[in-house]
Amino acid sequence: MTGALQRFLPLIVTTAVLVVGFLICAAQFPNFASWRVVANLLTDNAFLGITAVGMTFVILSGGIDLSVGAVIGFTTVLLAVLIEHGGWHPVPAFAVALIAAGGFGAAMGGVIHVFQMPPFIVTLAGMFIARGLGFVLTTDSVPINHPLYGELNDMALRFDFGLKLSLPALLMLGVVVAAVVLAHWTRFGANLYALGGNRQSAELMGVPVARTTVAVYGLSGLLAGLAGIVFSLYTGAGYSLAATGVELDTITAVVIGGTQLTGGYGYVVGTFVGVLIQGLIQTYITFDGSLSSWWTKIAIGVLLFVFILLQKGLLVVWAGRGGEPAEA
Amino acid sequence: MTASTAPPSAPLLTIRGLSKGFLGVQALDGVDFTLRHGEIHALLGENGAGKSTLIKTLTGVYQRDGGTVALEGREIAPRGVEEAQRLHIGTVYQEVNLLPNLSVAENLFLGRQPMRWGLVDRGAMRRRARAVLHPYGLSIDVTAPLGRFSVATQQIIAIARAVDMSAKVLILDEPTASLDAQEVAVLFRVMRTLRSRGIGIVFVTHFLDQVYEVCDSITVLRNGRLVGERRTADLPRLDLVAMMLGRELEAAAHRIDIGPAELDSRPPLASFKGFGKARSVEPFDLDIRPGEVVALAGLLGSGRTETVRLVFGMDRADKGEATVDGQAVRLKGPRDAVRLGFGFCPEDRKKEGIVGELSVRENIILALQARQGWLKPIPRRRQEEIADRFIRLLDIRTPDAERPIQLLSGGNQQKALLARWLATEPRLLILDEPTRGIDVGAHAEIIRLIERLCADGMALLVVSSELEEIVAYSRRVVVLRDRRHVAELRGGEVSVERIVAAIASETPNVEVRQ
Amino acid sequence: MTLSAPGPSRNLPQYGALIAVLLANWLLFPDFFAIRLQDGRLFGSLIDVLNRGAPVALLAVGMTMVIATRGVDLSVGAVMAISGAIAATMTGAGWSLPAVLAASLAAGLLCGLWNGLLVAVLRIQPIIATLILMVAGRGIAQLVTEGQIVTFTSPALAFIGSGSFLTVPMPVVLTIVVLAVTALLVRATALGLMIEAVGVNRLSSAGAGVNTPVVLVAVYVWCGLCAAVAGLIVTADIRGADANNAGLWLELDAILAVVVGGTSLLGGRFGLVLSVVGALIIQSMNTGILLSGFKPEFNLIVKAGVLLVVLLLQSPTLTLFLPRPKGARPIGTVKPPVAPTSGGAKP
Amino acid sequence: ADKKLVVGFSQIGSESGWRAAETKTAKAEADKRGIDLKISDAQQKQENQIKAVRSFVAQGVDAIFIAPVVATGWDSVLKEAKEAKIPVVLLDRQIETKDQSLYMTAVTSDTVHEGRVAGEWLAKQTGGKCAVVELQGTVGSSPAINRKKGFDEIVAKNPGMKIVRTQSGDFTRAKGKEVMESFIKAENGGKGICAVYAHNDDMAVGAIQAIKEAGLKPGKDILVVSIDGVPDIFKAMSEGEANATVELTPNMAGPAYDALIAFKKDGKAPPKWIQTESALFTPDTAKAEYERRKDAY
Ligand SMILES: Nc1ncnc2c1ncn2[C@@H]1O[C@H](COP(=O)(O)OP(=O)(O)OP(=O)(O)O)[C@@H](O)[C@H]1O
Ligand SMILES: Nc1ncnc2c1ncn2[C@@H]1O[C@H](COP(=O)(O)OP(=O)(O)OP(=O)(O)O)[C@@H](O)[C@H]1O
Ligand SMILES: [Mg+2]
Ligand SMILES: [Mg+2]
Repeated sequence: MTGALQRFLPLIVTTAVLVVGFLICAAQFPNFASWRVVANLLTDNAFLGITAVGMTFVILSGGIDLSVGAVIGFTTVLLAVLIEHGGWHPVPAFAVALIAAGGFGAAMGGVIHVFQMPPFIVTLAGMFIARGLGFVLTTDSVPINHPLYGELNDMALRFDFGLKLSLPALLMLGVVVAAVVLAHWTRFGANLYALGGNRQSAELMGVPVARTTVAVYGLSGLLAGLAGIVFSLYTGAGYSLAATGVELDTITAVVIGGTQLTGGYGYVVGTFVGVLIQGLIQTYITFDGSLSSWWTKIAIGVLLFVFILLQKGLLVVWAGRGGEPAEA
Repeated sequence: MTASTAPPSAPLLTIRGLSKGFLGVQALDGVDFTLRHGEIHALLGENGAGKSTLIKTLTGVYQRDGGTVALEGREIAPRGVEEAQRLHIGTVYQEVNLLPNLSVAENLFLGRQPMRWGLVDRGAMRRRARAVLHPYGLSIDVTAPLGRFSVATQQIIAIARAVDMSAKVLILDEPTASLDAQEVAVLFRVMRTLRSRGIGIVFVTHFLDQVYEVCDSITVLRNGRLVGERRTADLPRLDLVAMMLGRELEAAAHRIDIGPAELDSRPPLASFKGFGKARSVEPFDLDIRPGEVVALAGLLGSGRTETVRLVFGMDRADKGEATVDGQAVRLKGPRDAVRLGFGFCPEDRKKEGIVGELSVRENIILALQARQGWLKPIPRRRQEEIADRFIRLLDIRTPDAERPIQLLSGGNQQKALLARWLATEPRLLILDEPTRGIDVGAHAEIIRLIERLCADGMALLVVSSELEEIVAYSRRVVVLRDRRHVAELRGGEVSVERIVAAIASETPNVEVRQ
Repeated sequence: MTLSAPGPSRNLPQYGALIAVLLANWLLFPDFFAIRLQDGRLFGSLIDVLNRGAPVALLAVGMTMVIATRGVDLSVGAVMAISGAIAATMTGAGWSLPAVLAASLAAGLLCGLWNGLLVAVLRIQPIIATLILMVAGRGIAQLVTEGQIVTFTSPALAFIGSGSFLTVPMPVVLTIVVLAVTALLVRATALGLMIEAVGVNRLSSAGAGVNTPVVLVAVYVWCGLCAAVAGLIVTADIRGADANNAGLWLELDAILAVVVGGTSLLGGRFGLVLSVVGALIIQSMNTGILLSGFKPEFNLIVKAGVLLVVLLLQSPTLTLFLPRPKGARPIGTVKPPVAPTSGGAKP
Repeated sequence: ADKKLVVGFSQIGSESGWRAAETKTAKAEADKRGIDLKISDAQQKQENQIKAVRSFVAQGVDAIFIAPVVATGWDSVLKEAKEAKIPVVLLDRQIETKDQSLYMTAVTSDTVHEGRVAGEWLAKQTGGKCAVVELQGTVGSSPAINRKKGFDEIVAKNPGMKIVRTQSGDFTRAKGKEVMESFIKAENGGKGICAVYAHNDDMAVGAIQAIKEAGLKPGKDILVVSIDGVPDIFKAMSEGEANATVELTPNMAGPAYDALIAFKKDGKAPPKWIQTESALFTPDTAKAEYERRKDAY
């Protein structure tokens, strides 16, 4: 087996798992294999995908960011308050939201680096703060009625064969492409992988640890802010409890996508596939429609387990027993 | 690389009164050091003398407590490695400090990737990586992750990286520790070329032969203080040793006195028949008798490490069988081996040996405790006794047994690992590059200790790239080539020449791994 | 992770923070330290802190050891729900208390075993391995209760939640017992050393002959048991099993308690008592917020603020400025992660 | 012979006994009418609900029921349903939208009104003089906001009534008990409290336990009034430990099915709002009500 194939094996396996899963669903439900379902998968998971890209970077660098869900919630509230209560035009509001979210992430990165505190805890505090700030702005759910929102929502790229890509879906695809370039064709990307591989060695090799740490959390915050904008477009409202628990969904997607939580190993594209796998599981459950609340939870857990086992099994079969023990 | 413009007579690097203290240790105490243009300068001293600290303080990894550093007359105070690199100081730190998850090419060019249109030019990076490795005779897949390669190959890559970056000063902290003679020769050729271009090289090693082979001058440290600086030519070997140790070295170790005949009459302690693993080592036969030292010799990647890993159960053999005391045994993991009374000091001590955050005491008693099982804890008093005994016996330099082992100097970590296994009073001790990074004084001590243990009936299986060392104490040498056991020399047959002859029929210097 | 010499000074930030938070509560609410007897049971805000802190403290005890092996257990909240659901349902069906307790604890044990096997044998990353049970476990709990809040009237089971032993509330007693047993188990044997060794470097430990899979499984099993006890307490306290809400998000509080207690998420050295102190710090904070009369919208911000201050006190960077001997620079405090390329490495 | 009607129901989750009862009733009522009900459980997340609605549209169901977790954010997905000509019915909560044509009807109670009913009962009971402690629902959730709003209106009308403490009990028993414990301590051992108003019955049940453990008598020393009408609160009332609850019927789906069937049959559009009753219950009927309800839950 060639080196390149071996390196991309986890990615190939994950994608194969997605395709197999989709085919199984399509065989089971009549309307499943339609462009509408594909488009839904992309649109419905757009905010998750954008957040997960940022999370991938953070995890690649050996950290974690638990604040993303709260930042999404805060961003939607901030936008709603600025646009509806403050009378702002959405575009400057978007800019402010992105700056605020990015700055918030960068500040957490700064705290993590300067005070040598574990990212898990710093970003957990960040989660409390972002959620709390949202509550302080308003606990109501505020609808956003600006005409631009309607226009943006109607924007879509239509293909002749029937696929309709909404603005959120397009944004996510754009972010994924940009992230791939960032990860593999820039010095920042290399520094990220270096930091995640071994912080101490990276420092001894001259990687600017401080700058990279601040930047990666800043980036994650920025993307969470962007996801917040997408979420507010998606729902046309701002709500302080929006996107609760998204941090765990995101981490799951990243890990299903083959990224190691210890950092240093993984691909952005894998995360994208991981997001789609999660979306597929949900769509499957909805199409089935017979599960009670508790069976839904059990089914999600079992399917997650099955996907991870499949992934591991395929890796073992394809890579042979001498292959690296990849951790799912 | 630009040749230096300053007159060759003026010093390239001047260090005055450099001091650095850690919690409870004064690692450097007012050290002076001068490096001239076009000079290879050995930095010597016992384990824990402060060599690595000097290098790390100089390159901004640690912030100094006092003193000045001047590069070509200009004072410098780098606050980090990045800054030192910008000043054209390239460093190979002790232990391999590269990134196992990045490709070889990415490791070589981290932070200075060739760019095109604002993006990293990966093609150019690959091409240049191959070019950078070429002088070392290393033709490997530069896109493969670095972690796939052996420690030795990683070491060469680290050297190549530092050399490629150092337009003025090149610092090498024990670069030869895991290299074999052939690799060392290549390294020295590169160093001499750099010297002729006016670059100054700081070279740390515990191999005195190497010092006399390439170095122009020598600076010796002891306990964080400067002992003195000499021209190599003016300093006889015995005087150098005395400078390092502060005393004379006792006479070199002698060969063990048990004759091969008597040894062969003993029943083997452990014997392996057709033992091997697909894609790792060809099946081999190996008998080890009590009181015997068996050495494995061979080139890089010849399968020595993999052989001993199989013997210890670190990797699981898929062919052949093992017997101990005539009984067939299973070797499914290190635990089986430990229960059989085996011990194993791995080659990569940082990754597979030390438990960094735990104390020296805990590291020393870990294997003994693991063998006793968790239900029978070794009382704290007894732990301290064991630790103190080995700290004294092996002269481990540490303020106390409670210090986290990761804070010890490299050589002292190695000694603590040895202590871990000696504490279990093993019947078969397996050592992979045991004296790597250990100073001359301790080296002699350890060999003496090993001999004493063998006299008491312990058997030893050693992998070493130091042929002299092998010849000095082993009765039997197994020579490996291309992951196959190709020859076995016994008793009187054991000599450096015969080992070399056995190794060198055809010697492809390629990484066979992956 | 700090590399400073072990000793009393290492625990100062935790105890200091606890005292500071308690004092702040006292300033907000002068009767904070008032304690009286009520129906033969101690009664007062301070007792509330201990009593309400008990479930998280229990979780933290188990979680500490999991984290010491460089793992994490996200499923503890769900395990609480399962054990509570089983206890309430069985009690309602008329089973005797010993049978109920045995079944609940066995459920916790099984959950821990499942987690441990996924982590140690299948080598799934702990956060994901336990996420599976975190999601599915709550479903299992609801399956048991069929989505209802199953209430019971048995005073025997209720005693665990609101009874008292020598005037001390039962949850507090149980926490002390579990803490003591755990401490005995790890410190009077060599288990503690093995846990720390596995957490710092799994490869090296395995090479030294430590039975790493067994250590890992044991730790997750114990964590499951602790969670089961916590679940029993919560269920007994409200005399009902609320499968959807019991222990919801408590895994985060437990992790927080462990970290506030000074155990590094990167594994290695751990302190059981300090984790319990961490849990008490968090609970004092919560109780303080309730007593203060702040609007609930501010709860999270206050909590985050206090938390950051407590953690900053432990930061290796800040401790450098304290009057202490010069320490190693942070770079020396970074543990070299184990490269996952080699045989036994595990993140 | 008509084809079986297929209805997709996006339920919030099963965060409370009431919610589980609503689901259970919806299934039972569907069976009665021979409707094929597909339920998607959103695990308390709006994004999951939106995904579910989209999936239902893709599946081509005959009608979509939504129990919206939050009032805002439905316009674009409802537009998709409308384009696909699938009627939408809202259950138990209203949404905020400018385009009322996006849904066919809403079967809900008036949550602000529920708060008012509870407040009025308390005002009457105490002669308009009472120091109330309030156990709020989850911060930011719409029933919490509205039930507070309705209650506050009555408090504002009665100068003798005052909310002395208010905190969130997250709609759960455990938090309700914990919060009540500190309220009792903070208000002079409970002597300063005349009544507790809980946004749902579960928190009230927790609060009752806290009151008992503090050596006071719930229902007498401290009055207990709450909302939902789950069986356990009737049990507490029959034991004299709670004083009043405002019922929120779990049968939201039944009227919705009827409206849907009528619409499918002769295209008769139902009224925009089918309001369920917010009846107040007191201890006198508690025992009978408990027996009546036990099985629906
Ligand atoms: N980060 C650190 N924190 C505390 N003490 C340290 C640290 N680094 C080194 N030391 C101590 O400083 C002293 C000098 O160590 P150093 O690594 O410089 O020795 P060395 O001369 O390189 O030895 P070796 O030949 O074994 O590599 C030792 O006593 C060591 O324990
Ligand atoms: N299963 C394994 N997992 C991880 N590393 C391994 C494994 N087997 C061998 N290695 C590493 O691969 C390297 C090459 O081992 P090998 O036995 O081929 O070489 P060698 O003859 O010992 O020469 P040298 O170690 O000097 O390169 C060693 O560093 C060893 O630690
Ligand atoms: Mg050194
Ligand atoms: Mg080797």
